[in-house]
Amino acid sequence: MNLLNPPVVPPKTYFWVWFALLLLLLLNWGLAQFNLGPFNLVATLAIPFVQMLLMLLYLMHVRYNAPLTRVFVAAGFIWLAIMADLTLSDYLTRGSVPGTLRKSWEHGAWPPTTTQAPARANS
Amino acid sequence: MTFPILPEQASDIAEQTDNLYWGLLCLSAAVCLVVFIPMIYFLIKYRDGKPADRTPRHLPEYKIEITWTVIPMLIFMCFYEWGARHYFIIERPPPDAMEIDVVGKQWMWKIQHPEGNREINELHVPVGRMVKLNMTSQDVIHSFYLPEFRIKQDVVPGRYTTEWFEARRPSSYHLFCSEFCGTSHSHMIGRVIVMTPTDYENWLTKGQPGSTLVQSGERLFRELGCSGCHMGNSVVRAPPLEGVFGKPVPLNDREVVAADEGYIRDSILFPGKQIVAGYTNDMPSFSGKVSEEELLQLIAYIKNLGSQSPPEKP
Amino acid sequence: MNATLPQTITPEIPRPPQRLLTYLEEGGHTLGSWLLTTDHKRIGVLYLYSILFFFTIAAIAAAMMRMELITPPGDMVTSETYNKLFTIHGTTMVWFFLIPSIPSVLGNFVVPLMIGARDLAFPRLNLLSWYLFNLGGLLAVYSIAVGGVDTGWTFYEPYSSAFSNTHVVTMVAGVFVAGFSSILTGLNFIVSIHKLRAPGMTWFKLPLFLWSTYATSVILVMATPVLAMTLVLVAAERIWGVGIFDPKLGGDPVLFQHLFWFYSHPAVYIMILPGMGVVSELITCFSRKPIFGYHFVAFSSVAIALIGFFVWGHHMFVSSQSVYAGLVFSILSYLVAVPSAIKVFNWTLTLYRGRIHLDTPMLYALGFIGLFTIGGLTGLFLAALGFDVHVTDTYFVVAHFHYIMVGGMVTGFLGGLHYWWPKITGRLYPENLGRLAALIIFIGFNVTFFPQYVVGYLGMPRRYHAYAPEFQVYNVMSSAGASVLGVGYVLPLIYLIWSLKHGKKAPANPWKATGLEWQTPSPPPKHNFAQTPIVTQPPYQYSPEIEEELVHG
Amino acid sequence: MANPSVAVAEQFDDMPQQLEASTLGMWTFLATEILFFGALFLSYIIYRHTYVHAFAEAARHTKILHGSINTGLLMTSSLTMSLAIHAAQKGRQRPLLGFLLLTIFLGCCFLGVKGLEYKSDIDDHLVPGQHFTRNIPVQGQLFWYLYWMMTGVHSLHLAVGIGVLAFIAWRAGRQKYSAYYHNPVLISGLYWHFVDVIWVWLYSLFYLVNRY
Repeated sequence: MNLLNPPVVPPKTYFWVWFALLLLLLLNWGLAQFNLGPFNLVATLAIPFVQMLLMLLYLMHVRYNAPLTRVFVAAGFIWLAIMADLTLSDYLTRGSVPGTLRKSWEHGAWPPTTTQAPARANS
Repeated sequence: MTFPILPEQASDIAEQTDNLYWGLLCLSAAVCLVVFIPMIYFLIKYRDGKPADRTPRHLPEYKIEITWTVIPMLIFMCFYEWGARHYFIIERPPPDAMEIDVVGKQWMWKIQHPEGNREINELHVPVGRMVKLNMTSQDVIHSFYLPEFRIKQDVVPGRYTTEWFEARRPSSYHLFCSEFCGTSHSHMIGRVIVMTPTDYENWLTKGQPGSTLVQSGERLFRELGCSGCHMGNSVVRAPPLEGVFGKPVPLNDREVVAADEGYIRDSILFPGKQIVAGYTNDMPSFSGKVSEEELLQLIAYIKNLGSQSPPEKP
Repeated sequence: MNATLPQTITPEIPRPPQRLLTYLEEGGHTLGSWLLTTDHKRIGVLYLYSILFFFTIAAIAAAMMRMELITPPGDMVTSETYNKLFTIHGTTMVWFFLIPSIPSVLGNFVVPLMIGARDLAFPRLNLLSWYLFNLGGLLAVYSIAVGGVDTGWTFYEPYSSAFSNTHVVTMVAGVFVAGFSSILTGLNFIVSIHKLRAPGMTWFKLPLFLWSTYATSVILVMATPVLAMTLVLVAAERIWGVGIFDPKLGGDPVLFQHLFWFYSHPAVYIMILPGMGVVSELITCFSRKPIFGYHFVAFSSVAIALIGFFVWGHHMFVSSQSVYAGLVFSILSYLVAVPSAIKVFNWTLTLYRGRIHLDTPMLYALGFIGLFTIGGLTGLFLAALGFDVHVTDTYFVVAHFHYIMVGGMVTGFLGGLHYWWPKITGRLYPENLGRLAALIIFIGFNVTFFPQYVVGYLGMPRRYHAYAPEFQVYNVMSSAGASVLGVGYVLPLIYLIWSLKHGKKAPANPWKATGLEWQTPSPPPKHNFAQTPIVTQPPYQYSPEIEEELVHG
Repeated sequence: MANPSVAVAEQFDDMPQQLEASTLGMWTFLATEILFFGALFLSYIIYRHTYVHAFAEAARHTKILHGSINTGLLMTSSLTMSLAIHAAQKGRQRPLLGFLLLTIFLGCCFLGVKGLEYKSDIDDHLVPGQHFTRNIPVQGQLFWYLYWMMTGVHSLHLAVGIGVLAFIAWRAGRQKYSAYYHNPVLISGLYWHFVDVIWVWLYSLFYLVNRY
């Protein structure tokens, strides 16, 4: 099996990755129960990012594949970033150029300060 | 048989757009010359069967390629800047412009003057005055297009968009809807009639306006029961509206919002969306009960309240 | 079924040349052999039949629209019918003719030949792509037959979801399925160009048609899924009455425009890039000279594909998009024009010191350069923010994109079709008739679409079936030009079909071209090459000094 | 053992080339899937930024228990899928079939739990439309619309994945795969892991953001 084909990954790695994923899941769930202000949003985005990386690199063998395959893997995410970046360049700057009428359905200052919890409804 | 090339230049913006048009035409003519003259010359000179010196000549490939990459890019940047500067003028209505409300509805334009005059598919404006249009749509996306003024702005449901112009000469101009909006999209047209200031005043008074926008807004404010809560001496705690328009409003979730037309419109239709700091969300929603014109009248009334000083906190 | 082919390429002792059966004979003559073929050449021909069918539908709709627009008041058809006509014309042309034509017809046929492969990477997926394309087309034709759609090919919210009571869901389903066909074709090309190149064929030995087909496939694969999801959202909003673009829920109709144009602007590059690839091949072959600046032309295709994804906002300058975003999209739109300019300059300089044969494909290539330059320049007009405010959604835009799509893409397709006709059918088309048709098309096209620039600047909005009287003189000129253009397009149909029976037999390389596809007999055998060719030189090794006689029909 | 050269398709020269071609093909398809879901993720980001308050209110009604169980189930199914790939690479037929069936079983459990969750959501009137609950602001319907659309499309993809795995398991049962030729197992593995990656993001975005 030359470099092109993914080498046979020992099952031990799979079990370690699985264990790490479950641990991150519990961490994510646990952290979500407390109000940590801005850090809460950071955690809820960082943990799935790490889980995704783990799965991509170890379970989907991107770590062992040829560089060409890695380019194809990255392409999907790069295009998503292009779409998100330029669309948000419109939404985040609406009404910021002085004089244009503030568009009605979006509000206030940027960056939005986190909202403190009003009376907790039944979760 | 007339062959018009340019529509009439009804405003300064129109003149600047035409200058930009001639500039871009010169750019195109230049590029066409640079491409078509050599091409025709080569086609004639090196046609099969014609004797010509065809020994391959080594041209400095990289130098040539770099020049015709960098030069077009620089020229394009100049035109970008010219277009962008012009766009800034078009997109930013001057603060002291005369405000007229426009509501786009499937296949007609309903226009309301501050003095209360209402008209369909007709817009009477005085010459030489800056006119700012506050536009919204009741159903689909339309687009308020004045070709002689070279301006266009989509009219989107759910928000206010603005457009402004200043007519130079009294005359009658086209008004088109230029965003496809259904069956009679091509019949959703009208006239912009620019009049001398005196004619405009006579037209205003003659147009038996009944009540001005602010008066009909006040009438609605009472009929719909807004005054019940929002007037100072009410038992229900509701934010006072005097002197609110245009000022920053602190919200429940510690954000600050400028109270513009859009904010007031949303507070009427979706009260729970942006609750003023220190108040609870018990205002009923009026969406479906208030039409777009009535909304504009209420906003005109609240704007009018804006000029008085707010009473001290109860 | 798969006879074991020689693994290593060893020069065999030359056997007596036993006549190889061509792909038309070897696969079998029955309908079943054609409908179940996985041979990329047959699938290319099948696609040719499909897009011909859809082109006729869209052309009829265009003819009726031009007749309607002769008189200012809308008196030939009612406004509902006119709205359905321009939707039929737009939707069918974009998704069922322009996007598939060069990649699926010429690309399917020629790409494996050019890279020296026996077939594409996934032949079965290729056939599935054709069936999905036809299923999508039938869904679209069904929705036209039972009542048509009147939203325009752009399906703008909230009209398409809440206010139009026509068969939007069926048409959207048709386009959704046809989108999958594009994805599969793009995927096939990308993997084939990466993995199935003949030994010795490095990336810089690839002909330029393959560079532009590769760039097109990247766009096909990366842009189409966003369209698929956007159309699913529109269909869902029509079916359940609730959607994320609905202003009543606080949704934003402009978000639909963002998602739609994120696909639709790269889609116009899907349409033009293959045309550029064909023109690069034609200019080099018919001026008998290697292309000037091969690397720059190749990388400009890739640059157009990449920057093409950054510029969609120039469709929305007046749609209450923020002023800042307008600035960003305007500057990026100017940047995407630079690679196109590089290509045009390189083609022009390729003619220098060449031996130019003005055959039909060359006429189409020169027509492409002329019309695409005008179309591209007016693109610069539209990218200027202040100017676009006046002319967006008017006939200026209609003229701009017709110059690019009809003047560029269709001319490039016809040029490529004539260029590879001997290879596809083994017959030569009548040369003089070909040149006549090219001339008629060029004249008819300009008379049709140049007046639309002028009437556009005068302010005539798009999609109007009744217009102000002062626009009439230009519309009459445009309709007159349209009839000449119609005649121009019927001519190739006639003499190409005629040439199937009575055209002269084509030799393996009638144009003395240097591509790998010309080193196999025409029409080529089922497995393309007796043994896989080895590539040693870069492409386009022509020498203009030597007199060469091209074979004509 | 199956004859190695029989498995090589005619347009490929040898097995590694065929395998990498199918891997590239699958990754290209997964790139289209990323963008297919990407349009929805983008809409979510935009509306979440615009209606921070309404979305936080609406997100509080999601069933976090069901979501967490499902995430655990799907991660375990990823493990069994990887072990199936390992078995295929080693050419062991029985473990390959076993792990494939286990993955299918875990996938069906996910769909089952998802079905229960959907049922309870319907009972709580969380389906956007006329009879949407009153105690969520009207913009909350956008959150719930995205919830139904994204988890629905994801469940659809999962069902397709289960179908593909069933087909692969049926062919594995008939000893079609060997240590030399097992591309379909690798490719379906890629697809399965991808579906799991999408769910990891969905779980975090819908159930946990600003949950406190």
